[in-house]
Order: sequence, then C-alpha cells, then structure tokens
Amino acid sequence: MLDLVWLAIAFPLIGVLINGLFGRVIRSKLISGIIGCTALGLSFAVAVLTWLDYTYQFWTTRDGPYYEVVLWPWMYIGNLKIDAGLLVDPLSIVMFLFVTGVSFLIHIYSTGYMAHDEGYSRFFTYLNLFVAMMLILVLGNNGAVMFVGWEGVGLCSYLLIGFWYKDMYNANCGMKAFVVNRIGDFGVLLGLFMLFTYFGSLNFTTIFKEAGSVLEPGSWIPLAIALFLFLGATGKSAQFPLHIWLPDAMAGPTPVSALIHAATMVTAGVYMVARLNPIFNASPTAGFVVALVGCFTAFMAATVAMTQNDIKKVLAYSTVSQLGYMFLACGVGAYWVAIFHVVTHAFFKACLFLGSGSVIHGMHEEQDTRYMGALAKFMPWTYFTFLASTIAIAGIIPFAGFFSKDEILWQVAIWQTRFGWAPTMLWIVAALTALMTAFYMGRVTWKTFQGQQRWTPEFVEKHKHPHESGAAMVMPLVVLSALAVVAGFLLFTPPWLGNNTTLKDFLAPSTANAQYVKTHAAAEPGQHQPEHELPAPGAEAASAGHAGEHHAAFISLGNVTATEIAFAAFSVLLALIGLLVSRQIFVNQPKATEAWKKHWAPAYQFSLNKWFFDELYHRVIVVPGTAVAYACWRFFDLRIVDGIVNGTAWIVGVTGHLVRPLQTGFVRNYALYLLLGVVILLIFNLVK
Amino acid sequence: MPQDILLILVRGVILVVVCLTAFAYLTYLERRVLSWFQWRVGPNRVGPWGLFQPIADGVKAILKQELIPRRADKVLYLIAPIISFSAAFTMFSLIPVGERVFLTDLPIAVLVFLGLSSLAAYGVILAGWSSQNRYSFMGALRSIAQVISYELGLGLALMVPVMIVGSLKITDIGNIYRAETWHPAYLFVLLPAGVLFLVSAMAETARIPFDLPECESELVTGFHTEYSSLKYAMFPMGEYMGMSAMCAIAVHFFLGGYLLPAIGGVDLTNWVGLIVGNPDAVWGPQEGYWTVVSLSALGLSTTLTFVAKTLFLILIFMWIRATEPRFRYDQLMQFGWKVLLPAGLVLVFLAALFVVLMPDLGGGAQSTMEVSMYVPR
Amino acid sequence: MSDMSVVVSNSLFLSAVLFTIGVLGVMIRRHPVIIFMCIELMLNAANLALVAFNDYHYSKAWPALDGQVYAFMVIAIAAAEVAVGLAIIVALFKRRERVDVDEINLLRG
Amino acid sequence: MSIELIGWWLMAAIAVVSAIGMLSARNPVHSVLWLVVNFTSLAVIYLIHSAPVLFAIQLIVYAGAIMVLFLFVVMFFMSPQARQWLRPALKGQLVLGGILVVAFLLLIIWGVGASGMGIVFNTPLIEGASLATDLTAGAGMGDPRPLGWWLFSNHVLPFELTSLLLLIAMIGALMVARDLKSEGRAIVPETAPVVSDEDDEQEVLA
Repeated sequence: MLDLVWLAIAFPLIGVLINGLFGRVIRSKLISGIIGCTALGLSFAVAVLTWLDYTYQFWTTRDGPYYEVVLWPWMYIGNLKIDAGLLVDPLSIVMFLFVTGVSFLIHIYSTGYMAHDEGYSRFFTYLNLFVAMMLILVLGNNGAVMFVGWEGVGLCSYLLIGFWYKDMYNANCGMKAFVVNRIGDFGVLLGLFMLFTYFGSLNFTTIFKEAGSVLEPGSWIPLAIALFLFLGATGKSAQFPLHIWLPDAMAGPTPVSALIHAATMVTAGVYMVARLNPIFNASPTAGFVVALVGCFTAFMAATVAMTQNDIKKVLAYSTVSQLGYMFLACGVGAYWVAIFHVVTHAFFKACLFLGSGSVIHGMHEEQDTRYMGALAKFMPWTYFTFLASTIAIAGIIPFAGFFSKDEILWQVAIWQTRFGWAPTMLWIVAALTALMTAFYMGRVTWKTFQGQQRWTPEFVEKHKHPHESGAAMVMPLVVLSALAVVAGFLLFTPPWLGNNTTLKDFLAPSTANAQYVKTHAAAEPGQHQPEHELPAPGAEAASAGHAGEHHAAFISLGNVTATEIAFAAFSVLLALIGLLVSRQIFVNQPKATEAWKKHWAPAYQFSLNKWFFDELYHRVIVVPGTAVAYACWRFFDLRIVDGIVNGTAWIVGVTGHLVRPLQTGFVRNYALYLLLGVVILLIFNLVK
Repeated sequence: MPQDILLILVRGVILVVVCLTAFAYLTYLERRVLSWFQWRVGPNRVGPWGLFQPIADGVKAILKQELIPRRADKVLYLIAPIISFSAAFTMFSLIPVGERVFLTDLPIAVLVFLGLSSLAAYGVILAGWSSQNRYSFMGALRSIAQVISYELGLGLALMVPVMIVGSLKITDIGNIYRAETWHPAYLFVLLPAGVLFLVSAMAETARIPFDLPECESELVTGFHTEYSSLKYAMFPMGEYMGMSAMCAIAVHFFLGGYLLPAIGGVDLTNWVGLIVGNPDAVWGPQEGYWTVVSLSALGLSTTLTFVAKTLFLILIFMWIRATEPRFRYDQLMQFGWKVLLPAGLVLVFLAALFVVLMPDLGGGAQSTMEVSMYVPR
Repeated sequence: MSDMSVVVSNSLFLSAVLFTIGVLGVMIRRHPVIIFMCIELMLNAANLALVAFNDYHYSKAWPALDGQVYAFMVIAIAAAEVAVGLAIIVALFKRRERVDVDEINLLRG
Repeated sequence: MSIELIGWWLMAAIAVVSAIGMLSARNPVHSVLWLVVNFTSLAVIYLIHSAPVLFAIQLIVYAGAIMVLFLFVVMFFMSPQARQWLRPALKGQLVLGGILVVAFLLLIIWGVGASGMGIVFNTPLIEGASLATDLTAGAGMGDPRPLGWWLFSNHVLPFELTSLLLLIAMIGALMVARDLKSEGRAIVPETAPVVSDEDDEQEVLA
C-alpha cells in the first residue's frame, strides 16, 4: 500500500478531470457531488490503508522512519536532480489522514451547502484540485514537489475565495490573498535555493541526514534558511505581518473557509516548519523569532476577534490566533505539539466554520451576529455541535482543545532558551490569549444562539424564522464535533491524566531528530549540559531540539506532576472565566456593551479595525508602490522601452531605405548576388 | 567478362526476334479475336487461316511512301517512334520468362520498369507535338496527363507485392506463389491490387477504353495521325510490346509468374524437377547430362506456362477492347485520381498492416532480410 | 577491382562543369522555364557530387549511405519545388502574353 | 579501360553536350528534351557509382515525371514557332555574370583538384561484384535494401517530412495555378482595378 500512496493524489485529480472537463455536460448536481465525494472517500481510504500499512508493516522492518516512493525523474539538470517522489513518514501520515478525513466530511457538507449554486461542478473541481495539491504538499519527498503543492493550494485558495467572482469584492479578496502569499512564496523559494546550495539536494531525507554535518549550529546559514522558510510560513499560515489576507478570504463559500482557511491549507506553514525542523533546530534564534511571531500573532488576532461582528470574521481571527499558538509550539521546539494542535484545531475549527455556514444557511445569507440571537431552539444540532467546539477551542477539560492548548502552554513554560525572559513573557501572553479566546468564542456563540431574537425585520417578514440544515450538512457537524470532543484523550493525555502518548510516540521519529541532536550537542561543548541534568519527561521534546540551549526555564521543576496539574487547572480556569463572563455579558446584559464601547472607544476602534493593519499597508506599501509603478511607466516604459523599440524600427527603416536600390525585382539580379556570394565564400575557403 | 557481355547480347538478340514475331502475330490474333467478338470473319485470306497476314502487313508498311509534314520538327518527328518502340522493348528485357530463363533479373527491376513505362510516354508526346497537327497535339497532351495520372495507380499496385515480399526483384516476387509460401491473405490484398494494376496498365498503354490519345472518332488517331509507313508501324509495335510487358509483369506479380499451378498443395514446378531428375540437382552445380536435361525441362515448362498466362491476360485486354466503350476525358481523370489512387493507397495501407501483423507473409521474406551488416555507427 | 576504376574526382569535375552550365543558364537565358531547368540541372550536379562522395567514403567498415540519402531527398524536394514553380509560371503565362523574367519586377524595392 | 570507365566517359560526354544543348536550344521543347537526355546520362553515372536505386529514381522522378511536367507546361503555353535567342539581358548582367561564372568554375576545379580525391577508386557494395554480374545475376551491388535500411533508420524523420512537403507543394501548386476567375470565385473583387499589368509594362518601357 505504501507504494500506491500516489493513488490518494490521483483520485481527486480524476475527480478534477471529470468535473472540470465534463461538468457542463453532466449538468447533474447529484453526479457531480457524488464524483467529488467519492474521490475524496477513496483518497481517505488510501490514507487509512497507508497508515495501517506503515504501522504494521514498515514500522517493524524499517531502517529509518522514512519510506520514499519515487514516481518518476522530474528535473535532471546538471547536479540538480529532482524526482517526483512521495515521502511517507509519521508526520506526513498524520497530515495525510486528517487532510483527507476533514476534506471528505467537508465535501459531504458542501453537497448540501452548495445545493442551490450555479457553479456546483466547478466548486467540486476546485475542491478536489485543492485536496490533490494539499496532498502533494504534505506527501512530497523534496522541497520542489512540496513547493508545487504549496503553489497549487495557493492557486486553489485564490480560485475558491473568488468563487463568486461576479462580485468584485470577492475577486479582490482572492487577489489580495494571492498577492500576499506571493511574498511568502518568495521566501520559500529563497529558502529552497539556499537549501540546495548548501545540501546539494532538495530531498528531505538527505537534508535530515546531513543537517548535522552541513549546518553549523548557531551560524547565519541555518538562521537565514529558517527565516526565509518562516517568511513563507507566515504568508501561507497568515501570521503577522502577512496575516491580513486570511480574514478577507472569508469571502469564499463557507465550506472553503472551513477546509482551506481553517483546517488544512493554512496549517501548511506549520507543517513545513515541523517538516524541516532540523533547520530550525540548528538556529535557536530562528526558533525564538518563530515563537515570538506566533505568540504576538495569537495575541493580536485574539484582540481583534473580540470585537468583530461578522461570525466568519470572528472565526477567521480565531484561526489566525490558533495558528499563532501552533507556531509558538514550533518555536519552542515542540513540533509534535504543534501538529497535535493542528489536528485538534482542524476538528473543532472545521466544525465551527461549518456550524457558522449552517447558521448562515439557516439565516439566509445573514452573517452579522448583531442580527442573530436565539437560534438554539431553531437549530439544535448546529447549536450543540457549535457549543461543543467552542468549549473545545476554549480549552475545557476533557475536550480536545484542552489537551493541545494546555500542552503548548506547558511546553512554553518549560522552554529552555538563552533568552531567559522569553518563556515567562510568552507564557503570560499565551495564557492571556487563552482567556481572550474563551471570551470571544463564548461571545460569538451566545450572541448567535442565545439571548434575544435580533433578526432583521426583512428577514422575519420573508422567512419567519431560521431553519435547521439538512442531513448532509448536519452529519459532518456531528462527526467533527464528536472528534473535537474525543480526539484529545485518544491522541494524547499528559502524564497525570492517564499518560496516553500515542501521537507523541508516533511523531517522534519525524519531529525529534536524534541523530542531529547528538552532533549538535557535541558542536557546542561550552553550553552542553549532561543528560542527567535534563528536565523531566514532559520536556523531552523541547529538550530534544534544544539540548545545547539550556539556560533557564520559566519554572523550576521540583515536582513536575504537581506543577503540571497546577498549570492545567489554571488554564481551565481561564477558559471557564472567559466563557462564563461572556455568557453573563452577552446573554444577560447585552445592553452593557454599548456603554463600554463608548467608554473604551479608542481601544474598541483599534480592535474593530484590526489594528489598522490594512490602512497601514495601504499607506506604506500600496500607495508608494503605485507611485513607483506610475513613475516607471511615465519615464522608463514610455521613454526608454518605447524609445528602444521605436529606435529599432527607425534604424530598420533607414537601413531599408539605403539598401532599397539593391532590390531590383529582377530575379536574375538576385541570382547574380547569390553567385557573387558563392564566389566570395569559395575564395575565403580556398585561398587561405 | 567478355563472355558475360556476349551472353547478354545473344540473349538480347533472341529476345528481339521473338518479340517481333510475337508482335506480328499479336496483331493477327487481335484482329481475329475482335472479329469473332463482333460476329465477322476477320483476316483469313493470306495463307492458311490468314496466318501470313502479319507478314504481308509488314511488307506493305516497309514499301509505303514516307511522308514528313513540312512544318514538323524533323528530328523529334523521327526520334519519337524510336523512343516509343525501344522503351517497350527495354521493358521486356527486364522480365524473366521462365525458371532460369531471362535476359536480366535486376534487383531493382520494379523501379526500372516504372521508369521505363514513364519514359515510354515521351514517344507519344513528341510524336504529337512534332507533327504540328492540332489533332496530334491534342492527343499528345491527353497522353501526358493520362500517363502521369495512371502511373500512380500502377506504381501503388506494384508496391503491394513488393511490400509483402520485401524485394524489388521480379523472380523473388513470382516465387511467393509457390505452394509452401502461399498465404490466404494474398486474396485480400494481391487480388484487388492485381485488378488495380490491370486497369492502370490498360490506361498506361492507352488501350480501349482508355485510348483517348488516339481516339479515332475525335482526333483522327491522335498523336500518330501524321505518321506513315514504317515509322507508323513502330507505334503499334511499341503499343503491343508495352501491353505484353504489362501483362507479363502482371503475371509475375499477381498470377504466380512462370510457376506451374499447384495441385493439392504440391507445386507442379517442383514436380517437373522430381520427374526429370533429382530436385537437388536442379539447384546444385550445373554439371552432367541430367542437370542439363532437368534444367531444360524446367525452363521449357515454366516458359510455356508463363507464355500461356501472359496470353490469357492479353486476351482479357482484347476482350475488354471488344466490349467496352471509350471513357470521356473528364471521366478518365476522375477515375484515375478519385478512384484508383485512393484504392491504391488503401491497398498499400492494408499490405503494410498485413506485413506487420503476419510475419510469415511472403514466405517470411521480411524476417529473413539480413540487415545486420548495414547497421550504422 | 582495378577494372572498375572510376575516379571519384572525375565525377566531381563533371559535377562542377554541369553546375557551372546551370549557373550560366540562369545568368543568360530569359525564359523562366529554361531558367528553372537550369536550376534543376544545378540540383542534379549537386546530386552527382553527393553520390560520388558517398562512393568515395563508402567502405566495409563504414557502410554509410548518407550521400545517396541526401541525393534522394534532393530529388524529392526538387519535385515539390517543380510543382510550385511550374504553377507560378503557369499563373504568369495566364496573365501575360509573353513571359520574360527581365520584365517582371513588381517586387522591386 | 573497364566497361564502367568507358561508360562513364561516354555518359559524361553526353551529359556535358546535352547540358550545353539545353542551354543553347532556341526552342524550349528542345531544351527540355536535352535536359531529359542529360538526366538519363546522369542516372547511368549513378549506376556506375554504385547507386542503383538513385538510378531508378532519377529515371522515374526526374525523367519520367518532372520533365514531363516541364514539357507539358512548355507545350501548353509556348507556340511552337516561338523561338528566342540570347537577347540583350539586364544591364551588366551578362558581363558580370560571365566573369563570375568563369571564376566559379575555376575555383571549384581548383578546390576539387586540391582535395586529392582523385586517388581513391570506388568500392562496390559487395566484394567481387561487377555491373555485368549485377545485370545478369542480380546479386550484390544492385541490392536496394541497404539504402532502404539507411533511409528508414537514420533518416526516417527527414523522409517523412519530405512527404509532408510534397503534400504542401501539391496543394500550393493547385491553389497557385487554378483559374479563380473562371470559377467565379475570384479573390480579387471584380470591381478592383487590375492595374498591375499595365503599370508594370509602363515602368519597363519607361
């Protein structure tokens, strides 16, 4: 089965071909939908089989954790040798599984959500193409293949954001996403070029194997590579300063928001950082930057999310914020935790988005939470699944979000870094963000489903009341919310709560590069700490990446279990506070918020306008850029480029005028010239 | 070397004598046959059954006055019949008439044959043009167009057996009809190709119903209106020789050449060898009395077979002449370009298909071809 | 073998002479068909040289027939050229009573 | 003197004489016929140079088809009495052309002479074969298969492209030569002034 893993990419591509080429011919929404869903179902089946095969066959006989499937030689130019190949290892399997699984559910949901749309088959074409590209991204065995997927998902994202392209706003949003992503792609390309320069190959396995010998720890080379790659990650995963496209990406259909802009594509950046963790491990500074940016983004997005009125905007900023968490985990070296959060986040965030889609569907395209309220009794399924996911994202035990988020906070707390103040600072900000997360998620839930009915008069007049969505939409909600509830303790529980380390153990070969660590540790004897002084098992992953950077942790680890329990209790407390306070405010005293808005007007406006990032970029980048382009057009294009072109034409004209007499029109004159040329050539050749 | 050349010369002389005689009696035969077809008597006065009629005709032609038109291009006017005559004879020299009885057996005989058949057109063209007579010129122009058009069908029809055999040598091609190499697929490609060839050959030699260059009723016998006496006689001579050569080629390509018929899967040609001597001796070193006898018997029997087959085809030509009306000119062109050419292409395609699909076709000649010595680089 | 001695350079000289006659014809004759035929003569002279070169270079060890193949190609292309060229000449004849290449200069500069 | 060499000299002489005849014939029909003679003699020289297939193709294609086309065109469009000789050509064309032609011939002969190719004799494709044995026995030199093999292995792409070229030329010739006006499908509208003829004549006269 491992050799057939390409089938998982082939099935959606076949779906693309059928729906894309014959969608207009088929004309049956049922068939289009069945094709799209079947492709994904088969793909998911391949994923499951691959996982089982890997676990039970390859795992027992492996030489290393990596199983490579080389499909065909792709580019052989000089010493650049790139194969189109796939890499199966724990990391890609985890991504593979949840990408196909969540995509499958969202495809099913889409058959209901898009049922009345004209571009039905087009939608499934794009969606299938997206999944194929995402799988190329996560399964690629080298940087080039991954980059193909990277660009491919960007393209699909663009196509799907602008799916209703007849509305100029949607098209512009797609454009914005595309342009902002280009900046990140530029970083990825530079990173890949540097990787090729120093490793002579783009194959991940080669890079993993040789990272220890090629990269000098702490030097500028891994730092530069890591930062370039991270620039790409900020673009794709909507981190500060390139986060601005994601909220606008909500212009696309809601299943798209759920699939691409919450669950899968935006986690590609996290995946890439985790995938190339040896590079990041080799540069503590890069890790620090990643953690800092992640933490700041998490905080910033959370503040913005607290005041947004559009239900999807809230969820979008929530996504940005959660992605910040993931990068925070990556930055502190706990890659498996990042992936863990990717997975759990995919479940509950997809559920939330689909729930919001269900609400929008039920409210007949109303997205503003100010005109909702009291939907719980009309849409019970949506309400309960949404609520479960909200609790999960807020981090209440034993929902999935609790385990991942708590682990991130814990890993931050025990982070070993030479920036001594960082763990404390980052933990405080992250904890604050957790509080805000609970608050704004509570806010959006209560405002939507509880409290007064604030439906617009037109809506009431037209539709009387909202309606629950159909089975095709509810079923994925139920499945996803169930996963959001149980995924946590199925995959991982901390030592004091059963000590289930399934995911951690599974991912360990991919995310903790033991071979590298040894070389790395030996390379810096001055900062090396003996093994027995390393902290307790809970910090293993962190210490694996940063064995040589053992300066200070946020906490002294006397009694690890007790400390962990205390931390966990604290974060659950924060979450409870957030949820309850928001319930108190938005269910019981909705009027009070108006006063606060006036009282805290500057802060409120700052948050509502998303920290004025769009305006800032407009002033700093768009306006000067336009000016420069205008200047280039006026001066360079009109004068120099056109001048060269016109000058060439003029020269040709003058020359033509000069040699015109030679062209007598008599064919025998031409023959004479020809003969003259032949004679001259003969003389040249013979008389030397 | 001198012996070789001498041998060639002797064989050539024999060929010319035989052909001239044959020509003379072919004219007689045609007249008699036509008369029978047309329910009349035909030439029967000179000699028994009119058998000396050709000789009388020849004497008459020689004794007639020579007329050369005043405005004619004299050199070309004289050369034209010679070209027409000699091209046909040269064509005949390519054709083996029996087992080991031939003047030449060129490995590129088919190509040379096609070349000569197209050169033969010059005779007609020049005769028509140099006479400076409108009718003659008309005939010449028609002849050019007709020869060029029908040469395509002719060549394509010949290509079919050539592709199957993988050789351009006439004896090689005749040999595929031996019992041991015969293949049912021949019926599907070679038979239609043979029909195509005969039709094209009829047009190429300007026989009725394709005799538009002559066309008595419109052009007053067309290109040789102005010819008289012996020069005139050379045209029918060339025509008959050309027709005979075409029929002979058709026999070789589509009727099994000089091979005796096969009965019950056993080749009579081989039987002859068996009867008169050890078959190995036939192909062995040519020594001894028996070898000479067996070779002679083989040569004689095959030659007679060949002549019989050729005569059969010639009779078919005569039969058609007696029964078919002449084409209209546009019909002629349409038929050549829109029927024969596509048909020929289809047949060539079919033959290629068969050659690819059936390796044992043509006695496996394709697979036994030794190309290893020509492998480049 | 010695009785087969055809000196290759003889053919090359012959080729040169024929080619020159062709060139001369293009230079002095005014009838388009004859000029065209002179071009054909030149092509054939070139073919002769190719065949002679092939003969010169052919050996058991190196049984290359590229010269003959090129000559073959030249013949095929000459056929195409003649078809188009004669069509042009026919078109000219249809438009004019008398065709003289020294009176046709519509394409002058 | 072998028979081949005698044949070569004979054919060479015929070739040169016929080429000159082609050049100097007043009647284009005679020119064409001279050229046919020339091509036939060249074909025989090909045979002597161990190129039997080219010999046949030269006969079929050149003598049999191309020259017949020439003859056709000449006969159709030339009145038989129209004769022409070397009339005064373009200004300076004759002088310059003559000089260049002589220079060209001398240079080529010099080049060939300097190449030292005169020493090597031709080799038959099969050891011990001669023209006479080829004609009678049909073995050896006359074998067309090496050329076929060479053509369809090393040069198969040019060969196929040639077929394409011929098709294009055929269609092109048809389009150029067909009389659109008489078919009532003139590309040039009837109202458009057909002035190019008169213009041209005037220019030439002026």
